Amino acid sequence: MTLWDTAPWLLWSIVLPLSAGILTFLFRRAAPWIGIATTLGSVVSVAGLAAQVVHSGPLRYSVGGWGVPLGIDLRADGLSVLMLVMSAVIGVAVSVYAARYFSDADATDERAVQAHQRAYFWPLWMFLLAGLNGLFLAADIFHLYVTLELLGFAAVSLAALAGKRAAVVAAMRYLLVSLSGSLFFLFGVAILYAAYATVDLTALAGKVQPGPLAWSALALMASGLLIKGAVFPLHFWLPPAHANAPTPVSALLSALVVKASFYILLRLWFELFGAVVTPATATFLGLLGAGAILWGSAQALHQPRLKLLVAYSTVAQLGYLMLVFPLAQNAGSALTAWSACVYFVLAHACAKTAMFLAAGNIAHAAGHDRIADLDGITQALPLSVAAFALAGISLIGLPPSGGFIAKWMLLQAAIGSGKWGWATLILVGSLLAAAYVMRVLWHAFTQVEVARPLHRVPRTMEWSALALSLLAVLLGLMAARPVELLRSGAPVSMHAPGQT
Amino acid sequence: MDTLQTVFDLVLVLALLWLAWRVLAAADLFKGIVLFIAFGLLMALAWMRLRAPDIALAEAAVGSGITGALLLSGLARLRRLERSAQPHIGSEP
Amino acid sequence: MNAPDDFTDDTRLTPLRLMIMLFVLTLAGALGWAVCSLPAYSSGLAVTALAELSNSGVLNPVTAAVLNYRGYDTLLEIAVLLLAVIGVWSLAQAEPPAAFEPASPVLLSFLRIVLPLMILIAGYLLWIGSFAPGGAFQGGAVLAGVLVLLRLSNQDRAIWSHEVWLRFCLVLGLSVFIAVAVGVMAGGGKLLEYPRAHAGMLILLIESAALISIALTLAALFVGGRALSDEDSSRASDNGVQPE
Amino acid sequence: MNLDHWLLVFILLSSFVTGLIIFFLKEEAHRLRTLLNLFGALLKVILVGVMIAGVQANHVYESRLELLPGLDLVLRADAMSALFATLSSVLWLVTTLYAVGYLEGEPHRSRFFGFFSICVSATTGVALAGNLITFLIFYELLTLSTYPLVVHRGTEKSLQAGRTYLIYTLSGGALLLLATVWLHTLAGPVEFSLGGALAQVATQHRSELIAIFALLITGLGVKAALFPLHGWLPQAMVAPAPVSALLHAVAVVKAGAFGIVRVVYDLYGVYTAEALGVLAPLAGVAAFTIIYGSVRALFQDDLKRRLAFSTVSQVSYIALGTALFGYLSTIGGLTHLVHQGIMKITLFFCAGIFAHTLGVHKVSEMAGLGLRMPWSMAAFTIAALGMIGVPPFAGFISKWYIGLGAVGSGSYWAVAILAASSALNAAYFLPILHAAWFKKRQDPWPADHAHGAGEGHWMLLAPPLVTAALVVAAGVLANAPFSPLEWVRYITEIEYGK
Amino acid sequence: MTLEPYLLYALAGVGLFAIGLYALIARTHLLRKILALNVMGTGVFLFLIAIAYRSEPVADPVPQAMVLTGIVVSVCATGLALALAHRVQTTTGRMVLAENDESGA
Repeated sequence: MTLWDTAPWLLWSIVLPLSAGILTFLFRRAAPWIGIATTLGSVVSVAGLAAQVVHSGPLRYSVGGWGVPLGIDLRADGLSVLMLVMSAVIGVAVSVYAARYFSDADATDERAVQAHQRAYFWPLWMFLLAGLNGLFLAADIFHLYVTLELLGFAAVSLAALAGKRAAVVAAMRYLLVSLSGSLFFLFGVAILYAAYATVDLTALAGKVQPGPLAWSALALMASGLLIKGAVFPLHFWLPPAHANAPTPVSALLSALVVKASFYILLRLWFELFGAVVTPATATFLGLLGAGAILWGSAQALHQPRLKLLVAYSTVAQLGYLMLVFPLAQNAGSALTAWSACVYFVLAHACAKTAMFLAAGNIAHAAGHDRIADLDGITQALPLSVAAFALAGISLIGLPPSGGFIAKWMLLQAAIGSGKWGWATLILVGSLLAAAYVMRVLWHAFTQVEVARPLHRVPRTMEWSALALSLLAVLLGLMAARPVELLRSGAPVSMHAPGQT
Repeated sequence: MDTLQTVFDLVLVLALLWLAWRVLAAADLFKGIVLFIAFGLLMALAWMRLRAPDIALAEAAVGSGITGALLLSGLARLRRLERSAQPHIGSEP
Repeated sequence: MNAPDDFTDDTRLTPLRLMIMLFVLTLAGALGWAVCSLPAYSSGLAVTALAELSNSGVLNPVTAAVLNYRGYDTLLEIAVLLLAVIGVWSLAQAEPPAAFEPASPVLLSFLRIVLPLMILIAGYLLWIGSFAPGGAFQGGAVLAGVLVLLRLSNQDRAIWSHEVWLRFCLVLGLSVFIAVAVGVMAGGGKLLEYPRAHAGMLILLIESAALISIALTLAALFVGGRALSDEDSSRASDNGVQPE
Repeated sequence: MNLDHWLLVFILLSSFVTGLIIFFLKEEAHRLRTLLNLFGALLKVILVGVMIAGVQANHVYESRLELLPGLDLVLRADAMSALFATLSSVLWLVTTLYAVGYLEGEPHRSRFFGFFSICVSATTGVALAGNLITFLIFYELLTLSTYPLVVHRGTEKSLQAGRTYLIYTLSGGALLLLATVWLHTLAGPVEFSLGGALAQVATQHRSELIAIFALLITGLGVKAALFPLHGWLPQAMVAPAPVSALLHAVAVVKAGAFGIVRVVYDLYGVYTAEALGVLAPLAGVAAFTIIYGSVRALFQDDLKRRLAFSTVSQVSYIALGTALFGYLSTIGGLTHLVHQGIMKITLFFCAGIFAHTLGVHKVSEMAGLGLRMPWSMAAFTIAALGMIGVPPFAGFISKWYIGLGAVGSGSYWAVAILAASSALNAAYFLPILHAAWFKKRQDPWPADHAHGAGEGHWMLLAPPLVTAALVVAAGVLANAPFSPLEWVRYITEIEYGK
Repeated sequence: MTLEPYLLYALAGVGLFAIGLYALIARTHLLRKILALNVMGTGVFLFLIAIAYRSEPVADPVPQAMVLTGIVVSVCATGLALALAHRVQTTTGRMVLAENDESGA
C-alpha cells in the first residue's frame, strides 16, 4: 500500500477548491493561475479516488470520525467518481478558457469591466467547484442542502457577473428559483428526519416505507430539484440566465450546475425512494422530459440569438435525463437506463461546454450573436465552428460520439422493455437537435466574403473549445470502462439477474 | 395537559400565522418589514417555548435583527433610487 | 413612505391568484395530513448526541452538533457566508458614506456606552456557547450589530477603507476552520476529528475566528456593496458595471 | 503489436489522418495538399492490396474496440469487404486526381479535400465494418462528411440541396439506429458472416425480424436511393463534379447498396431472408425503382440530373440482384456493385469535364462534342454503352448474370424489367452519343475555358480514361483471376454453401 | 384527539411555508418576494424545531443545529438577494421582474 492508494483523495476534491476560493479572493493577480492549478489538482485527486474505487469498490468516509447517524459521511462510488471526473475535466478546460477570456479586452473601457469580472469570477468559480464536488460526495441529505446552497449562491453571482440588464434580471429570477427550490428540498429533508431520525442516505434507504410521509418528502424534494434543474415546465428561468452570462459562466452553468440537481434526484429516486415510487410517477417525470425535449428543441429552432439557442438546447437535453425514470421501471433494463442517463450527463457536459465556448468565441469575434448575421464570421473562425459542429454531433447523438452511446443505451432500455413511445421520442428529439444545430452550421458554408473579426479570438480560447468537443466525440469510443465503473455502487435494485 | 399552556400555544401560533400573512399582504413595504421584525421576535418566543434557546438567540440576533436591518437598508436604497430616478425612469415602459 | 411602487402588488383575488391559492392550500393540506402521521414521540438523535457529549469537547449539545458532530456542515456554511459577501461585492459598490447624515451628538454618546457593552455581550455569547445557549453565530450577529450601528452613525470609515485587512478578516473564519479540519489529520485522524483532549480548545479557536468573520460578513451584507477603496473594481464601476 | 490487428486501422487512418492534416493547411499550399492527397490515396490502395493478398491467404484481419459491455466496434476483412474496399480505394485515387484538377483556383480547397478524405475513410469503414453497429457508425460518419461536400459551392441552391440531403439521410439513419438497437436487444451482439447469423433467432422472433428488416432496408434505402426515398439524389447534383462522382459511384449511394447486400447476405443470410419472405417485396421495390429511374432520366435535359436518375435506376440493379433468390443473380448484383461504380464514375468525370471546360451542362448543348473532345467523349461512350448493357463492356456481364439468375429462379418478370430498363437506358444514352458524335455544332460553346484547344486539363482527362479502360477490362477479362466477377463468385459460393 | 404541542407547531410551520410560497408566486415586488422566502424558510425551521421538541426531556440538538445553519444561510440569501434586487432596480428602473425579457440585450 503506497501513499497514493491510501490517501484520502475524496477530501482533496473539496478542500482544494475551498482553499482556492479563499486564495483567489485574497490574491487577484495570481487568481487565474491558482484556478487552473486547482482544477488540475482536482483532476489528480479524482484520478486517485477513481483508482481506489476501481480497486476496492465504493468508499465511505466519516467526517469527524463520528459515523452514521450522528456525523456526516462522505461516499464515493462509480456514479460520484464519474461526476467528479466531469467537473474536474470541464473545470480545467473552462479555467484555461477563462484565464484568457477575462483578460482580452482591446478597448480600455472594456478592460475595466473585465478587471471587475476577473476579480470575482475566480473566487466564485472556486466555491462553485467546491460546492459541486461536495455535493457529488455527500451521503447526507442535509449536507446536500448545504452544498446546494453553496452551489446556488455561486451560480447566481456568476450569472449576474456580466452586469447587463438582461443578465441581472435573469440572475434575480434564478436566485428566487434556486432559493425556493432549496427550501422545498430542505422541507423534504426535515420530514424524512422527523420520520426516521437520520439524514444519511444509506441509513434512510433501509427505513423509508411508502406512506404519506415518504410521499410528501419525495414530492417536496423532487419538485425542489426539478425547479432547480430547470426541468420543463419549470425551465423558464434557465435560458436567459445561461445565455446572458459571460461565456465561461454559461458553460459552467449549463454543463455542471443543472446536473447537480439531477444527480441528487437520481440518488434519491433509486436509492432512497426505491420502495416508494410508483410507475405512474415515473411516467409523469418521463412526460415532463418529453415536454422538455419537444418544447426546448422547438424554442431552440426559433431563437434569434446563438447563445439562447444553445441554452434552449440545454432545456431539451435535460429532458432526456428524465427518461431514465420511466425506462428504469423494468428490472431488466434498469441498469442500462441508469448507465445511459449518467453517460448522457457526461456527454452533454462536454458537448455543451464546448458549444458554449465556441458560441462565445463566435459572439466575441462578431461583437454580437445574431444567428442570421453570422456567415462571414463563422468562416473566419474554422476552429470554433469545428468545435461547435463536433459538439453538435454529440448533442444530436450521431456516432461515434458520447451522446450516441448514451442514446444507444436509452434506446436499448426503451426497446428492451417494449416502450416504443419513448424510443420514438428519443429519435425525434435527435432529429430536432440536428435541425437546430444545422441552423447554425449552415452559415459556415454560405458564399460570402470572410469577415474580419471585430475582436481577435485568442488561440487558447479556440482550442479549449475544440479539445472539449473532441472529448465529447471520443467519449463514444471509451464508454466501456465508465459504464463498468458505474456498476460499482449502483442501486441494489438494479443488480437484477439477466443484466447485460 | 396544561390548558394554559395550550392556550398560549394556540395564541402564539395564530399570531405567527396572522403576522406572516400581514407581512406579505401589507401594502406599505416599510410596514411589512417592521411587521417582519416583530414576526422574528415572536418566533424567538416560539423557539424558547420549544426548548431551543440557542435558536431563539440566533433568531433574535440574526433572523430578526440583522435580516431586519438588511431589509430596512434595502428599502432605504430603493427609496433613494426611486427619488433620484423618478423624473427620467417614469417614462420608461 | 408610500412611494407608488409599493402598490404594484395589488392583492385582489384574480382567477390566477385563486388558482395559486388553491394549489398552495392543497399542498399545505397534503403536508399537514402527512405531518399528522408522524410518531408523537421520537428522541431523534438526542440520545446519541447526549451520550457522545463528553467526547465532543463542549457541554452544550447544540454547539456539539454544530461544531463537532455536524462540523462539516458548518464548515461549508462558513464558506456560504464568505461566498455571499463575494457575491454581493461582485454585484454592487457600497454607497458612499455621505449618503448618511452625520450622526447627532446624542446618538454618538449613546453609542459610546452601548457599543462596548455589545462587544462584551458578543464575547460572552461566544464563550458561553460551549456550555450554554450561545456561540459564534449569535455572538457574531451581535458584533455585526455593532458594525451596523457604526455604519448608521457614519463612524465606520476605518473599517471599510482597509481593503486588505478587511478581506483577511473575512476569510479568517473559513481559513482557520479548514486549517484545523485538515490539521487534525496530521495525527492520523479523519477530517475534523479533533483529538479528544484538545477538542474544546480547537472548537473555541474556530469559533473565535468565525465570530470575527461572521460579524464582518453580516455587516458587509448590510453595507451592501464592495468597499470603497477596492481599487481594481472601483474603476470598473465607472464603466457599465454600475451604471448609476 | 501484431500487424494483423492494426492493418485495418491503418487503412482507415491512411485517409482520415490525411484529411485532418489537410484541414490545417493554408489555402495556398496547393502543392503540399496535392502531394498529401495522392500520398494518402496511394497508401490506401497499397494497404488494401496487402489486405487482399492476406485475405486470399486466409489471414484473418480483425480489430476490436469495446464500446460498451457486450457491444464491440469490429473491423474485419472478409471477401465482401475486400470487394468494396478495393472499389472505394481505387476509385478514390482516381477521383482525387480529378478533383485536384477540377477545383484548381477555387476557394475553400483545404476544407473540401479534408472532408473528401474523411468521406473516403468513412466509406472504407463501411466496407470493413464487421457488425451492424460498426456499419452504422461509419454510415453516419459518411453522412456528416459528405454534407460539406454537397454544399461546397455555398449557393442558395446547394445549401437547399444539402438541407434536403440531411433530412433524408438523418431520418434514414434514425431508422437504421432503431433497427440496430432492436436487433441488438433481440439477438445480442451479432456479427456479419457469410451465410447470415440470424437463423437461430428467426425461429422465435419471426415477425420482429421482418419488421427490423423493413426498418433496415428503409434506412439503407435512403442512401441507396430506392423509390420513394431517392428525392435527395437529383438535388445533390449541384455539388461539384468530383463530389457527384464520389457520391454516386463510391460513397453514399454505394454504401446504401452495400448495406442492403450486407443485411441480406451477411446478417440475415439469404436462406433466412428467403424463409422470412422479405426478399420478394425488396425485389419489387427495386424493380419499380429501376423502371422509374430510367423513365425519369429520359426527360432530363440537364446532363447531371439525367445521370442522377440513371443512378437511381442502376443502383437498384444491385438490390434486385440481391433480392432475387438465386446463386447467379447474387453474382450479378454483387458484380454490378463494382461495375456500376466504374461506369458511373466515368460518366460523371466526363460530365464534369464538359461543364468545366466548355460550360456544357445540358444534353441539348452537346452537339458536336465528340469532335471537340474525342478522348473524353470516347470514355463517356464506353461507359454509356456499358450502362446500356452492350457487350463486351462491364455492364453487360452483371446484367447477364442477373438475368440468368432471374430465369433460374423462375422470376421471368425480372427479365422483362431488365429488358425494358436496357431499352430505356439506350433511349436516354444513345441520343447523347448520337448528338455528340454525329451532329454538327452550330452555336459557340457556352463558356470555352480552354479557348478552342480541344481536351481539358490532363488531370481531368486521365481519370475517365483510366476508369473507361477498367470498364472495358472488367467486361473483356471477366474470367481472369481477381476480376470483380471472379471475386464475387468466390463470395457467392460461400454464401450459398457450395 | 389532543393536539400535541409539537404537532401544533409543526402544522404552523407548514402554514408559514404555504403562506410564504403563495406570496412568492403571487406578489411581484422583489422585496416582498424576498420577505416571502424568509417566511417560507422560517416555516421549515419551525417544523424542524417542533419535531425536535418531541424528544424528552431534552430537545433533539441535531435539528437545532440544522436550523442554526439554515438561519445563517437564509440571512446570507437575503443579503445577496437584496443586492441583486438593487441591481435590478438600477438597470431596469423597477423592482419587479418583467414577464418577457428573455432575449435581453
